[in-house]
Amino acid sequence: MLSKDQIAQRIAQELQNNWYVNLGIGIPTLVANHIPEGIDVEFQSENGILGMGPFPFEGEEDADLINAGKQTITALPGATYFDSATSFAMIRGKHVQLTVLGAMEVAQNGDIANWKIPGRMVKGMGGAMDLVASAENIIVAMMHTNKRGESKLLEKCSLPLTGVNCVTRIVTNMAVLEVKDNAFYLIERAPGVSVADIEAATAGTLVVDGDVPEMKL
Amino acid sequence: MLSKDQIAQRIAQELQNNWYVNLGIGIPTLVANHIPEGIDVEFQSENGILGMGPFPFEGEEDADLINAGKQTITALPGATYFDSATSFAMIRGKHVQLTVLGAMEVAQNGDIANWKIPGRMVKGMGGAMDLVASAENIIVAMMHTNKRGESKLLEKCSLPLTGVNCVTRIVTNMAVLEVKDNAFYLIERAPGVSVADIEAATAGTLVVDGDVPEMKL
Amino acid sequence: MALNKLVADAKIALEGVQNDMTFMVGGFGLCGIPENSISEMVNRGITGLTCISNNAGVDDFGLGLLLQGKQIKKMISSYVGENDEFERQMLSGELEVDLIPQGSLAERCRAGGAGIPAFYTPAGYGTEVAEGKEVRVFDGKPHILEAALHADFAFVKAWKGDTAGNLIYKATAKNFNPLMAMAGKITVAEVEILVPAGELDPNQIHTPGVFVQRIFQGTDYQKRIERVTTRSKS
Amino acid sequence: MALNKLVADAKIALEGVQNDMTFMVGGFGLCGIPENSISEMVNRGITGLTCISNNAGVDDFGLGLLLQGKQIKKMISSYVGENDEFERQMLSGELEVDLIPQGSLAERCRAGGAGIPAFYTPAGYGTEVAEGKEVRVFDGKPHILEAALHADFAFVKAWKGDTAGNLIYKATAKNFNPLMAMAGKITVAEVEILVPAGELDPNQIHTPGVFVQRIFQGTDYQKRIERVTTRSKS
Repeated sequence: MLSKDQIAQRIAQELQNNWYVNLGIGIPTLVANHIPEGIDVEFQSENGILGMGPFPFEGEEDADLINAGKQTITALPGATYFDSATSFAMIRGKHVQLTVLGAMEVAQNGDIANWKIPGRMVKGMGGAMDLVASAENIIVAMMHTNKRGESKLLEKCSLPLTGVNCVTRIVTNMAVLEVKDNAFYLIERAPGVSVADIEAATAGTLVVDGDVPEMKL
Repeated sequence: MLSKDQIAQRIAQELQNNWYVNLGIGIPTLVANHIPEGIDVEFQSENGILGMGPFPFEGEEDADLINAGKQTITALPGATYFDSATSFAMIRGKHVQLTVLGAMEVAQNGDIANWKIPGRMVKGMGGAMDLVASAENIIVAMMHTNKRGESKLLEKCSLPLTGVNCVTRIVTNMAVLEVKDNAFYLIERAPGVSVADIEAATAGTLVVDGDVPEMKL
Repeated sequence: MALNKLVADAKIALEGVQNDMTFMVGGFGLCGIPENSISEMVNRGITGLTCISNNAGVDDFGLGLLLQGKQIKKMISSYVGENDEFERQMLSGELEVDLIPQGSLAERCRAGGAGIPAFYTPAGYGTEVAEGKEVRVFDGKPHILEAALHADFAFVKAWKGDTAGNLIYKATAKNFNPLMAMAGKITVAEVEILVPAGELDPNQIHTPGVFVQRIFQGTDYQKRIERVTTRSKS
Repeated sequence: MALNKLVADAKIALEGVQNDMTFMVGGFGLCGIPENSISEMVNRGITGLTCISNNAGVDDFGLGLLLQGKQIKKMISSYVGENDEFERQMLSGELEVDLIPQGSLAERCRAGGAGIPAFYTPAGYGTEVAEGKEVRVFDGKPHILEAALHADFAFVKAWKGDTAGNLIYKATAKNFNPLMAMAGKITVAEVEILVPAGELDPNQIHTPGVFVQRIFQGTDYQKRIERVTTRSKS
């Protein structure tokens, strides 16, 4: 099984040169620590920065400079700040090439749910609905199962949706999957995880086509 | 009869303190030369400046600093520059209190035509359609009659419209008129111009209510 | 001459606020929030408010202070996040909450200020957010119709401002502030640094003064950080 | 690291332009027009173009040069103004012209860049502009539905830019440039002053580099003035 940081590391392999990338809160944020050699990407945070850099050194935090997760950050050379309407113009207008975000549930038709558990928990959708409605590449970063051991890869989402037919790829602690033709296609296994393990942990339709390679990290 | 500059001078009397004002091309531009003592206004030009100042001194023209009439201008202290979408956000969003513009024809229901003579002349509407559709105060500055001596104050416009039911006040070389209840209400006469003169030069319904005072310039 | 928007302090800047009004409040989390105006709202004890703000601060700061005092009747936001009192009041039904996608919220504020009554966006299609809203397909993709937002007062915070109401924001403290500044019937701006009109470069203004009715120099900024994250120098 | 958008010159920046494409061209009159890109379009002799631009320059400069060479099939503009050749070609029917209100033109470009397929505006209601367009009443007032504009290439001119494509405009030379920069499939920016990424203050960028695909330093700017108006010092 992969650690959260390893999930991020695997997702970082998907980055392509000259992409602008939006990283959601949680595991996605860790992707920035694993940019492959020779790949230039620029990170957008939807609260209003392009060119987001690493956390500041201790004592150099600036209350006016945070990311969408409200963490203190820094800006890299060439960065820009902008208002929220311009930020979502970038997102809605498809100027950002990749969105990585977490999820509570993903369905085999690409639906995603990550903002609300009726009656129990409401975080709000923040920018997630805008992101999933417009992004052309969406990678979901999440654990394969929830805290009760139940699969998060479902035939149909049970929770209120964040977006429909939008997720194209999922990287979990167990596997890399492609979402297409109303099914989860198994692309890679985490080291030491068997196809049978993944089948057991996947509630939706899982398609296993030939030998499934192990991830390389 | 008023000169063009006197029309502008009369219109300037309508300015109220703390108004933002958009002045169209031609006679309206001259209004800026006649701001009454004790009245603070700020001029917006829709190509992207608030706080427009007078023409530059000779030799100090800046090709990057023009008004919507493409004339070189200056910026006053406190001025700002902005893009065209923001400029029309100000106009459409009713943040500009007064619009002064020219017209080829005005109808007694407040319709205005000033951008096209089919088959013969097409200047384009520029920002005029946005201005008249949203401004709450619109003063038309124009000659009472056209070059052929025909009235420009009509029952109905004959030319393609710029906007409908929008003009509230007209200042011509002959008179000040209010547009309401589907008629032109005569408010003031130009010095030396009689009510009969104005009646003769007005094709639409003219309402003359009691004594009509002469303008004070 | 530039029009003068200067008022002495938050107290004067908030003259006219009343119970049951709709307010827009700038900021993202605790970043770029109008601290002085919020304090003054708390002081005045006005209630029944509808607040349009991306978040509602944290339990004991920002709009969280107004939530604690039960001054807010309804929140229009995109994120509840880390505010437990917000979540509690919402789940218990004490507080009306209209949750909308962040990008739609930003654009709806801008639209309100720009005289655009409604626009289409793909965000939220197929979700609860789309309930009761018109759906229309453009270029093969379904979109929903979102309406402009307006407010009786908009409270924004800038870094620098001048007496003409021109504003410059700093870094990501900009966020919703410029959009809400456009959409308030009365927009109140508080700034850390106030200068006379003419001192700011007209090329660098983020919010032209035409959108601002009142400006004052704020005091005692706490500028709290929600999540201090750092790396070590070694 | 900031992404690199720098190309050597107009010739390389315009690689891929073809006959019958749709272009956006920034500027208002002759103010803030991409002179180098226009020259290169003339040089390449491409034809059948649809040009979205507020004006079409004057007879012998700006887009007027492309009109003279009959390279433009259709203009989408708000103002013909002082360009006699534009007016002549339009009246004779040689040139297709779609005249739209200036504010709608600006907002339609922005919408194209912002992923908003359509919005409502009161501008043009009851006029020729509204013909064939949906009318809807909001708050008692009729509005028309206007669609987003897109372009294969957007050509913009800025004062300063960096290698990451971040742009700063000067004075009223800003006008349509930032909006068109958002809406081009490929946006080509030419600048008077080019600096390495990192030299511009990130608070002062007007167009973030994400909207710009290619940037180059322009040469031989004429920056003609349409109407020199001055006052005397005495």
